Amino acid sequence: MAATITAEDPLTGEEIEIPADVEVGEIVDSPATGAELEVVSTDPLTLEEAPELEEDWGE
Amino acid sequence: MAATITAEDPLTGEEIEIPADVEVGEIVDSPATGAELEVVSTDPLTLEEAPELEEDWGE
Amino acid sequence: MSASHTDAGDDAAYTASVVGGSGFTGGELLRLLYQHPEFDVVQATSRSKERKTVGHVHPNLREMDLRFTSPEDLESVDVLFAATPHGVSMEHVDEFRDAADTVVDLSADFRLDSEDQYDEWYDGHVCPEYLEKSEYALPEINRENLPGADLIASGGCNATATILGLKPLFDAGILEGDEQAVVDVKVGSSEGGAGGGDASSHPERSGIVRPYAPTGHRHEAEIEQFLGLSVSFTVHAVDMTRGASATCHLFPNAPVSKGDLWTAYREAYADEPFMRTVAGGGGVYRYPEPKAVAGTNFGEVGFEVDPGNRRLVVFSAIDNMMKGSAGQAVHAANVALGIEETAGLEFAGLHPVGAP
Amino acid sequence: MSASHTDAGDDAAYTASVVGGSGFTGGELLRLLYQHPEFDVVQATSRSKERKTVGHVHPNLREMDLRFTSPEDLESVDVLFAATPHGVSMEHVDEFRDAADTVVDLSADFRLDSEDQYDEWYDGHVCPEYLEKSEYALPEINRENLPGADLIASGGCNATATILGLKPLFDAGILEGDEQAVVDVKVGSSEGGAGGGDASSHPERSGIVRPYAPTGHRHEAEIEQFLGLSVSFTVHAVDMTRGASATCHLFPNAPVSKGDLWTAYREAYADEPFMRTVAGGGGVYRYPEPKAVAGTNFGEVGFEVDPGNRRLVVFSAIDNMMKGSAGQAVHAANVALGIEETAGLEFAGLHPVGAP
Amino acid sequence: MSASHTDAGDDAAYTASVVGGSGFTGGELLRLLYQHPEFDVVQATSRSKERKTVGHVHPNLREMDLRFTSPEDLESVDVLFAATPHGVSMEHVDEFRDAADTVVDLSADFRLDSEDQYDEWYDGHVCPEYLEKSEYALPEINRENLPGADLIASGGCNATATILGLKPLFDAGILEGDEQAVVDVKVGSSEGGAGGGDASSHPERSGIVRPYAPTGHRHEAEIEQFLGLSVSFTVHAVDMTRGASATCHLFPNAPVSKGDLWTAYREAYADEPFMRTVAGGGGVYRYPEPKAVAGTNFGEVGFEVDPGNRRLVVFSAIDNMMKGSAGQAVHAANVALGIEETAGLEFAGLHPVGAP
Amino acid sequence: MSASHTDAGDDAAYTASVVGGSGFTGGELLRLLYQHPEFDVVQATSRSKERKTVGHVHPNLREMDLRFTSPEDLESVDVLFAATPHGVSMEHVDEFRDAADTVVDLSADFRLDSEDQYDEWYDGHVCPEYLEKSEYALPEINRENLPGADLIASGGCNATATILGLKPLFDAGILEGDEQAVVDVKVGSSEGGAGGGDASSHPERSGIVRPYAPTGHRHEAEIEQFLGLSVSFTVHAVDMTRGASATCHLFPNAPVSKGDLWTAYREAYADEPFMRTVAGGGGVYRYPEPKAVAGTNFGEVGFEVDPGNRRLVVFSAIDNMMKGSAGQAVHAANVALGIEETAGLEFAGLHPVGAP
Ligand SMILES: NC(=O)c1ccc[n+]([C@@H]2O[C@H](COP(=O)([O-])OP(=O)(O)OC[C@H]3O[C@@H](n4cnc5c(N)ncnc54)[C@H](OP(=O)(O)O)[C@@H]3O)[C@@H](O)[C@H]2O)c1
Ligand SMILES: NC(=O)c1ccc[n+]([C@@H]2O[C@H](COP(=O)([O-])OP(=O)(O)OC[C@H]3O[C@@H](n4cnc5c(N)ncnc54)[C@H](OP(=O)(O)O)[C@@H]3O)[C@@H](O)[C@H]2O)c1
Ligand SMILES: NC(=O)c1ccc[n+]([C@@H]2O[C@H](COP(=O)([O-])OP(=O)(O)OC[C@H]3O[C@@H](n4cnc5c(N)ncnc54)[C@H](OP(=O)(O)O)[C@@H]3O)[C@@H](O)[C@H]2O)c1
Ligand SMILES: NC(=O)c1ccc[n+]([C@@H]2O[C@H](COP(=O)([O-])OP(=O)(O)OC[C@H]3O[C@@H](n4cnc5c(N)ncnc54)[C@H](OP(=O)(O)O)[C@@H]3O)[C@@H](O)[C@H]2O)c1
Ligand SMILES: [Zn+2]
Ligand SMILES: [Zn+2]
Repeated sequence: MAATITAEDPLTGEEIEIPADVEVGEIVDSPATGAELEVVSTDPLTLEEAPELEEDWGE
Repeated sequence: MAATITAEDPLTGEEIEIPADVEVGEIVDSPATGAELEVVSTDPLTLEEAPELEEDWGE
Repeated sequence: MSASHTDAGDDAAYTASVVGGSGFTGGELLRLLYQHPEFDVVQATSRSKERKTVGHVHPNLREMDLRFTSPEDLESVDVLFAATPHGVSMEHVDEFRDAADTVVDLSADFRLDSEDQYDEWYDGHVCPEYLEKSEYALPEINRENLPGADLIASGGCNATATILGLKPLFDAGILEGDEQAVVDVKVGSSEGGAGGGDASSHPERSGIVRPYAPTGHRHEAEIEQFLGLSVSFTVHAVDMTRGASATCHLFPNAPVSKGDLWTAYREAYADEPFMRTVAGGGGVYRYPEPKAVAGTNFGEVGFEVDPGNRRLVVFSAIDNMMKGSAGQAVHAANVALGIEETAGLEFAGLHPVGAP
Repeated sequence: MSASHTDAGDDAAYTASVVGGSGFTGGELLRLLYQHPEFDVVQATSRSKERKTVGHVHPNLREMDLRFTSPEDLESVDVLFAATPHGVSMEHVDEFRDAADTVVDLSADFRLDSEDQYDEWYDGHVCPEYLEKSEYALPEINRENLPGADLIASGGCNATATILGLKPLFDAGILEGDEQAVVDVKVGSSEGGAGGGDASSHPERSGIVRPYAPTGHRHEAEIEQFLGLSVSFTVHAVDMTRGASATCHLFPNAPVSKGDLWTAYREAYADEPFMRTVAGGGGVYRYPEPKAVAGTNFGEVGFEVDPGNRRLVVFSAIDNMMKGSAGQAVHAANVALGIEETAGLEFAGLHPVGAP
Repeated sequence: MSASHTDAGDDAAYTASVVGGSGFTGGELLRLLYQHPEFDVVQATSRSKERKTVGHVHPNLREMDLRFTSPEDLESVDVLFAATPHGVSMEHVDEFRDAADTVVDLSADFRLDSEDQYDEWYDGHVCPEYLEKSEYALPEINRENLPGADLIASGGCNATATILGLKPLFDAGILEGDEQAVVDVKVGSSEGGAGGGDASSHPERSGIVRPYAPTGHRHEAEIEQFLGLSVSFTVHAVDMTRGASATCHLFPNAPVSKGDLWTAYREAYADEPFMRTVAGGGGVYRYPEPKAVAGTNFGEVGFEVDPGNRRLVVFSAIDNMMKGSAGQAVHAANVALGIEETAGLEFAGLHPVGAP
Repeated sequence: MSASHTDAGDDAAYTASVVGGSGFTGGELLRLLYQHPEFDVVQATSRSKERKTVGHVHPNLREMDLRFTSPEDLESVDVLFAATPHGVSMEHVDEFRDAADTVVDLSADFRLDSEDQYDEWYDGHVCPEYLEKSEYALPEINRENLPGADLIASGGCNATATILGLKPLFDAGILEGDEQAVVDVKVGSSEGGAGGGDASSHPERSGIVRPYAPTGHRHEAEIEQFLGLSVSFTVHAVDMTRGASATCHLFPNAPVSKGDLWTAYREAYADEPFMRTVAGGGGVYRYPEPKAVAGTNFGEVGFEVDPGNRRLVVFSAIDNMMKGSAGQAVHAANVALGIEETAGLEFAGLHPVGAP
């Protein structure tokens, strides 16, 4: 598999592995939470939760 | 497991294993066909297909 | 010769029998033991299907070369699994123990600690002397007491789902036991067993959301015994065959954050081979769902906070036939006998899968 | 000539149009109005299905001789029903009111009383001046204000189920508004509308118990507005197409008996043509179930007491497409126009029926 | 007072009773007659549910104010509908005829013309003298003989689907009777009636494609009697509650075009109030489907040509409980009594609808 | 560490990748390879889910520590499995073969022998030079040519079901190829792949019997290629997620008995690890059913004779995602590489199971 680096999951505090070549603005998902995480900086590597669009079901 | 003996499946002609202590009139099923087989004699051990009641669905 | 003939034959370390092998959980036990590297199934009982092959009842086991025999003639085995209705095992426990060194019972007969509880929740007990000796099967809450246990009581499926969902909160001190707790459960049709009546015929049972235990479900007793929490429990039947999903609505005494919860669940389950935490995030499967664990011994737990109502919602999903009964029983037997915990229970499940 | 051609033609008292006629609730409106003795459908709009027949989309309406037209070209009618997604009606309400004397909107756009509520629960409102003028459609709670109303807001399906279940308890003083209230809802796939995404494809959506709104569902706002009760609301998707079932777990301030409850529900609903109370008893269908009302405008409510937990459980079941939207809308229109209340809504439903 | 209380009371022209009212088709008859403008239901029988309300068994009829009575005590009525298992009506036909001027039987007991056929396909007949007198109910093939008929035999559901699909081809000379004809039928669980056994429990019956009548289905006899065609018939149970879908694979002696077929079906059914031809076109519903007619008395037929195999494929779909039994019976009674043909049968069906 | 982490790691003999890993059959490949003792999955591609974890899409694989990467960047592996839509593999076959020694393709791109067939049944072919080199994956008909094969074409699911059902009849000389043969197929929703459109949304797809390929299905080509029989083929969508069931109505030139058939099927399949013959007998599961093989690589075949119509009916049931695609592909890879045939494919399936 392609090279990976570790970053802190902003939701759970766990260390997670993500592809090494991510760029700012990219979305990866957190393996533990499944949440979408946005790369907000690469140096230092920082992730933030990217809120998904709410579904508007049955209203 | 309890002792078994072999008999010929009247439907498929295969040798099948059935419990050794069967008695005349008992029903065992054929492992290959799933069909119900009636023990019609024990000496020699003879099996016959025991026709199941037909379902009378949806008429 | 068949693909699933992984029947370990002479290599298997232990012999096993299944009393009640023609039932739903009995069929699952047979499947698991048949493909288990350390067990060799030597007997399956059924009164109504005596002499028929196992495959006659369980079409997935057509390759298995075994016929049902009477529960009157138990063979000597290392481990006897009983998958009979409530009340049968307590009647026959001495015969079971004569036949086997280890007895694993799937019914409610040995789950509670005291005769009083059976008087309150069931119709009493005929051999209360065993209640102290028996060990609850669920390794996630009782692993340390299982090695060497010779009478093991597999948990109730709905109780298992609830206990798995809530236990991390007690461990972490987020719940203390005096909180308001509503547990709203949704279950599939296999929970009713192979018997079934009018209400479980396909035309009447399809597509339902049917309150089947509005109040007073007996699994409340198990939950209270293990968590010290009195739960308001309601069970609904929904249109699936396998699965139990518990939604716990909780009102903790102090506010709690999602971060606290992630920590609590990680502490509790990070090293558990069968537990997953699923709490939000993307994609289709964002919270625990029975579909995601159908056919497997996995349990999924997850949560969401509702600050406006000072509520915490916990979701928990299992396959009632696996983690909720047969899988839990085999898992406990693995631990009791010192076998690799996950042996025979590795199946990862299917995707997509309909209403398994 | 077709059997269902009960199209009243020249005898019908009122002309009607359906904006959003290609959607799920739009299709139900077309069906109801087509067979309604007092309405004559003159227009159904769809942008994506323009020029196609109504039967192209709704196979049960193949006999109907009508083609979709653009919502840009509204005809003049007595009553315009809008079955469009949230936000569309508030944009077009002036056009709608120009085209029709009476506008019945099925979306959330005119259900709440104040702009503040839309700021809190939705994304604000573009014509808040109408919020005071509009009337909530549910006759069981607002019948007296409907006659002559010219802007009617049909309720949310999950809110409707909940309100119908709880209102008798407020009327009878059993609930006062400060109680802990958990509402655990199970809904079918038609709630999502005809659009659907990945999560609503058959392979992913079959056989599920899926938490889709764990917390913060917008229908809490409607419930609070009408009952003055803040509810802890969680919605699950289950495997049915039609139906919403709400289980309300309530903790009244004073003990309540089943007799009190029977009295409360009888008081509230004995004269209501579409409400049934179902609370225990024999047979397969002992409590409210969506299957029992599928395809109809009926609502079922029922209850059970749980003295051990000082809990009261209320069950409520409706067809989200009927009592929860299109049926409620036609019911309200009947009341508004002074037509027989039950006109066009008499269908009793089916038994057996699968997962309707 | 209830919405569905369209019970015509004193205005109704005819009194009716339903023998076997606790069964599936009996429940449908009760529903149809209850909402029928010209019928007043005065009796419904059940031995096992005697004294219970109709709503106890059929939850959609909770509003109906009627209790089951014994079939031993038949009241005098204008029309008696019998919805009992095969063999019951032939035993009791004299009692039925004593109690009513017109008897409509839903079983197979009076469908075939001769005792020989009952000897061949069933277990003989106890009152063959009635076989000549009885009229087959299906108006699409026997309308001219129904007016005034006093013993009417409602068709078999699978036979009805097949006959409706193929009849236009015989009328048009496209089929002659000596062709190879394979009919592959798929049916829902209500065909089995309310009884059901192991195979119809929800866990065993869900999600299946199960050959239940691989060969030798008795409906072959009806089809041959009316069309003069010997069909190779196979029936599969699939996961729906209502519905019968017949796919007929035919090998006509001469090539046939889609234009010929459209002409044939238009000729046959253009004036039929309950028949639709659906053969290709756009959208989701391009061919006949049981879902599209669920709950209704409509039948859908359609076709496709397969020149490469010199094959013609005909699809036919009905609701087995309606067009396939109760609806057909009421339709025939309408024709027999000179009532408006479509009276009581106007319901257009639902969209969307799950597995009805 | 997780229970399903049977990921063989350094012990695995072969590395593998899955192109199209986010699709339905791609997910099944990942599951099978992940738990396969001889494979180590090093890459799964998806354009739309790039960088997401495999568990994001396939919830049963949450334990798998792998993220989707772009199909543009293929890693070097021993075996590349392609699970992409028709047309993709023929475009990229050279890249695939550069990346891997063995390529197993699940699409139709390399199943047929000649460019002519692609011109007739598909839209031609861009690299017909590979058509001679590729081997059809189904070991039951092509085992002898698989060892060492480097381009393997996994069969069509409906073709596989049909071929498995009919092949024994050709081997035994019961069929010769000039017979009338109708094949009526019923399939689940996963056959459509993860894409899906309007027709596959849950409300529209639930509870259906829908003719989706009335005539002209492309799998006719594969069947004809392997059996030399021209079949009249019709496919219906029914309400299950997994499963393909083929009912073959055959008219042999000479009469045939059940004994002949048992002999023919025993000859053909007695030594096949994944084939079962099920033809009548007792219990609920008397003929082949998709439920009985759901989640497994087993195929069930069975038959019934209909002397009155000189017909022979053959039933065949598989899981379209397993024996019909991913399982067949892994089975073929096992044979090609000389691995134990059943490795990674031992799962016996579940009972009861709903609509899997
Ligand atoms: N189904 C679930 O999801 C689930 C989950 C957790 C726990 N459990 C518990 O597991 C046990 C079995 O449940 P199930 O669902 O598998 O039930 P089931 O399908 O009804 O099977 C019961 C089995 O017990 C046998 N049996 C019944 N009475 C017996 C007797 N007096 N002596 C000997 N054998 C008897 C039956 O076969 P014969 O009658 O032919 O002998 C059958 O094999 C129950 O105690 C249940 O509460 C079930
Ligand atoms: N489904 C339920 O159970 C339910 C229950 C209660 C309330 N509701 C409410 O009822 C409304 C309709 O729901 P639904 O489920 O029927 O939705 P749906 O199936 O998605 O149908 C929406 C309809 O609106 C049309 N439409 C969409 N955008 C439009 C626009 N900008 N201008 C004009 N027409 C537009 C669509 O057709 P074209 O795009 O072709 O124009 C379609 O006919 C929603 O507000 C929903 O919240 C639904
Ligand atoms: N289901 C269908 O789709 C369908 C379609 C076409 C034709 N049919 C035919 O319609 C008839 C009824 O079918 P169903 O599906 O409605 O069956 P069902 O659900 O089993 O109902 C049978 C009814 O007959 C009553 N009954 C049984 N034996 C009786 C007896 N000896 N004397 C008096 N009443 C008796 C039963 O009630 P108690 O036992 O309580 O008296 C019950 O009300 C059958 O002949 C069937 O072939 C059915
Ligand atoms: N489903 C069945 O039962 C079944 C049975 C037998 C054979 N098959 C065959 O197996 C193949 C896959 O079927 P499926 O049902 O798994 O389909 P699917 O669920 O639609 O998945 C298709 C996969 O291919 C990827 N993909 C699509 N276009 C691509 C392209 N141009 N380049 C690279 N990747 C591409 C997709 O992911 P991205 O778009 O994200 O890249 C996705 O991962 C088809 O050829 C089908 O005919 C399927
Ligand atoms: Zn379904
Ligand atoms: Zn179902």
